[in-house]
Amino acid sequence: MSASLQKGLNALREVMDAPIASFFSSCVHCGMCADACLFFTETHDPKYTPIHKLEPLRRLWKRDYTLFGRLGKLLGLSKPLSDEELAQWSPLVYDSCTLCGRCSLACPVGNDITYMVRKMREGMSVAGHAPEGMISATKRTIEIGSPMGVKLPALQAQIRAQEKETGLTIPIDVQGADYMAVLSSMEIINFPEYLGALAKIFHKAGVSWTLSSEAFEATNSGIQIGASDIAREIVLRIVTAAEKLRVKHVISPECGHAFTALRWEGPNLIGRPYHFSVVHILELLDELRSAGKLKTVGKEDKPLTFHDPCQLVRRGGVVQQPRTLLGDVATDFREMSDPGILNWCCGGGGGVSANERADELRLTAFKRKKTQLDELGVHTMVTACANCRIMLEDGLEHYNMNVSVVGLTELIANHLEE
Amino acid sequence: MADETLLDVLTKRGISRRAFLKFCAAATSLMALPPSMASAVAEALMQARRPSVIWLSFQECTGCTESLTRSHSPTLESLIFDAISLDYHETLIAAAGSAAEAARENAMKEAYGKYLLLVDGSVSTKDGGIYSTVAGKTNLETLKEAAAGAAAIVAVGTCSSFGGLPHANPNPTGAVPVSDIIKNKPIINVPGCPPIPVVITGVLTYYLTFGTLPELDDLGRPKAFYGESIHDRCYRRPFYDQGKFAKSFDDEGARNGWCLFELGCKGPITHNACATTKWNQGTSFPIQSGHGCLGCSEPNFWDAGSFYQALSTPIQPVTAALGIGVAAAAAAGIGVALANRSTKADAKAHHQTVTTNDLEK
Amino acid sequence: MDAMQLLLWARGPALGIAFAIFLFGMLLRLFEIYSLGRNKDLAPPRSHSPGSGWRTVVMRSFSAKSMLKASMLTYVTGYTFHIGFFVVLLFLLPHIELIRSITGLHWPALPTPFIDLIAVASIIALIVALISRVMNPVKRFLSGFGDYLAWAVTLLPLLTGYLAYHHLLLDYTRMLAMHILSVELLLVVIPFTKLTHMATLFIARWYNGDWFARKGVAS
Amino acid sequence: MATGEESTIDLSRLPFGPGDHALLVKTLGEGEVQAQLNTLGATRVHETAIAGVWWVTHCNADDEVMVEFIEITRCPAIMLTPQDDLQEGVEALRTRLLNAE
Repeated sequence: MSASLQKGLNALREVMDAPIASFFSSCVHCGMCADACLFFTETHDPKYTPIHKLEPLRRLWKRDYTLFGRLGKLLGLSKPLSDEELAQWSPLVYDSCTLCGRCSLACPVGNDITYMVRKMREGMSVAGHAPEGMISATKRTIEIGSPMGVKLPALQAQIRAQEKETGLTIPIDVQGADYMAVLSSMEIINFPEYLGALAKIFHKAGVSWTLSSEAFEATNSGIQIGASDIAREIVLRIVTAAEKLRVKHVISPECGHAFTALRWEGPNLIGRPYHFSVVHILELLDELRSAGKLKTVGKEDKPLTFHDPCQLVRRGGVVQQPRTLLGDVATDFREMSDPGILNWCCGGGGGVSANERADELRLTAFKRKKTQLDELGVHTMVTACANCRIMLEDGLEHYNMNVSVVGLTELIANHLEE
Repeated sequence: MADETLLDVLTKRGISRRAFLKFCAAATSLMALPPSMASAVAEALMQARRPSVIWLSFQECTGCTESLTRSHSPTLESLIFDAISLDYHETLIAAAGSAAEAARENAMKEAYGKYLLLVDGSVSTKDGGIYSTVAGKTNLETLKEAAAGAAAIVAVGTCSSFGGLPHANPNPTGAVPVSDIIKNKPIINVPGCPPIPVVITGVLTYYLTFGTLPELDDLGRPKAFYGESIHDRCYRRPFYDQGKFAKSFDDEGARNGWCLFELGCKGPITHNACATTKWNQGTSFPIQSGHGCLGCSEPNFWDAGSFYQALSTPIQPVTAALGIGVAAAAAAGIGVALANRSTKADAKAHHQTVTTNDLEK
Repeated sequence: MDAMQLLLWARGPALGIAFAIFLFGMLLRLFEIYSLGRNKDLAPPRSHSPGSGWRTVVMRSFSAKSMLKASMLTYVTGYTFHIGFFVVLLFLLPHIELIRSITGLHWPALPTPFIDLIAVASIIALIVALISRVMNPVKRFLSGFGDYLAWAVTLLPLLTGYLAYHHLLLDYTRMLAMHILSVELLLVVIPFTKLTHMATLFIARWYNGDWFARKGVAS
Repeated sequence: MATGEESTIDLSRLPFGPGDHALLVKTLGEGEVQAQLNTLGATRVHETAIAGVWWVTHCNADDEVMVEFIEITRCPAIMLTPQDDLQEGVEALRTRLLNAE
């Protein structure tokens, strides 16, 4: 139990870099990031203005990394960061930020505020100001292997169940397979059908794939809480297992931050590129489809829409694939307002779902999604992130809206040709 | 001679009343007063005393004297000229040497306290004003001495008004305007390099007619002639307003009489009557002849940047200052860069691998 | 200190000092930024991407429709002010002459009455921006002394320039001196306030755009 | 007109551009009356084409134009015989008649 303000400040000094300095030099306090952030638009509370969430980091940059800031420090003109201040900022940096990236897209001077929140969490976490829920989820991931405490036997039970269901064998620890799949624990527990869908699709498409008993957990609460050392340890499990099995690709599942952790942050966390490529399940499905290996039959007749998971679409670049895939299986596909890279968050990403302290705020923020859905009048909402699904279902239930939520991979699997 | 009224002089010369009326009308215009003032001018001229005038020339180029004398050879103004008794003027006086000095002493003694002292040229003050000495006496002394008995002083030309060319950087002789030395006498500044002849006579006529100073601006210049800027009364102003500028001295714009701002005209900040009274009996003035105004009736116009650079440009090149800025930035920049790198390296060094135990206090 | 001396000081030494401090402050900030460096991104970027750092440097000036709707007033006042300010600065002949005397570059000017109109629009936009900064809860919450100082030193040159051109309030010599001094005040204040954004925003946009582009998103 | 108020415009106070002066002369044109006074040099007076608008040009001994006025009046003051000259005129006439034969 050795978190301390000293460690926190040291971490903040360590993560400071040219981009952050350029961002703090450019912010003109125009307030547009607030207009882009659902935590402000749904609460109208100015303290949720994204750039304001970085005030302590800005003060540290000013004091420690600018000439006149340093002079001010010598002359005692500026107050140092206090532990109370970091404590006060914890709800802003964690509860009211899902790292969705919308503010970074809106900022007229181009400040990547999401990047800075991610960096500020490096200091907040070791200063002991991460939310309780996220700390315990991180501990479970490190000690047990998954934020929801899923161990190998639980996975094996699900594998047997899905093998019975689909009549197909789900390969595990197959040396030299082309693809290695990893799953988010939410998929293992809440949406086991995803695993069955994989089996069916890969069987149909003749894809050589495997799971790994040593690394089946895709989520990475390390990057959500903002502790890169912990994130490294988590992502290294997947890398070691994949390189041991000598697979060519690792499939990132229907989980937002898992894709960001594995695809974009992983190599920088472990300090080297992988010996395999990372592909999101939707990217793979899209490849199989264009290779003619993913024939589907029949279409959903009821009106449906697609909720873009932020980490996958805006922060991941997988924008067109879901639309192409949905085109095959839906007759009445209606885009939400602000679709694609301008999407509005489900309110639960970036660790907010694991943070009970943020529940009430999250449900308030969900009104943005409610407004979008009310405008659309759809029956089903398809998405591609297990955490989004849970958060959307939770929100829809809270506002008793009868819109059903389904995963895109599952949907595709249901429409496979026999 | 000095106590006769002007009217005595005129009647002695057998001037008719119509002639006197014509004279007053001309004088009113000369003084840039509204024509309706002609009767008031006539009133004043009736009892105007003929003041004695002493003209002292110090560090000057005789341009002002030439401006006043040459251009008004035997004309109506000469009458005014005759009306004042110019008792001493170094260039014009026939006498020379000690006789000239005696003439000046005599003039000052005779009309002590009543004569009008005209000065052209700035006064050297460095090392006691030794750099401009006439007959063993520095201009500084001569000025103080002459000013003591003067009723009023008229500084003719930018040199005596504001220091002019001798005062320009580096000002080796410590040249200063008259107003820097004489503090206890009313001074009328009639700047210009040289001033417009009509303006000099206008100011003299005003003093001769009303015996008081005309209304002066904050630089001691008669508002009648220096109240408005050249730019305000310039006939090319519409072109300035429309943004039509001559690019070179003989391009299409210049031939069309467009505004000369781009060619360095300082009209906007120069107060003088050139645009209305004009030069050489209303023939023309610098801008009308196609050359920008130099701003010659303003203080320090010699040091106000090139005559051919626009008013909006810096007076001296800023490259030196830019250099200093860059050099200082490099020095401070490298310093803070090293400090930043060491702070960051230091933080990296103190990094202890974070485990789940480090997440709580 | 009469008007002429004030003008001569403003057009002379003061301009040099102001430029020196401005350049010093801005270059210093560039040193402060780039000295911190940045980790190389080891994650392989997407093979082809619609975006790039340079694209964002330009395109981020243009808003996405929904962002425009969300902060319409900020955008409109922002566009009006910035476009107005730079048109006045770069297309009024006296300013072109100033730039020519320092850099040697020059280009045709726009008609002065047109510039005058744009200056008025720019001033109005700035005033509306101030009202918005005070009335809008987010902006007021974010704003401190620096914001209002930056606003004031930005407005003054436009205001004094307008008054000088129209020969209002003070006589031209004094008002022109005020105009030039207000520009010098702006230059001196820039490196120590958010006005550094005039240079650093391009750096920031490049970084932001590059990250998005590596992931295949045009921002 | 109503008050019979007269006014004079001093042309040398106006910022004439090249050609403006000639334009003014052409525009006002010539009227019926032309007069010349010989006092301290010539003074030429003429009524312009617009009745009541008189052009008065005072020249010096060298016939250089000293000052020009446009007078809005029934008759420029300079033309009228000064009151005092009338008295003097009576004696002058008497003596001239006496010596006439």
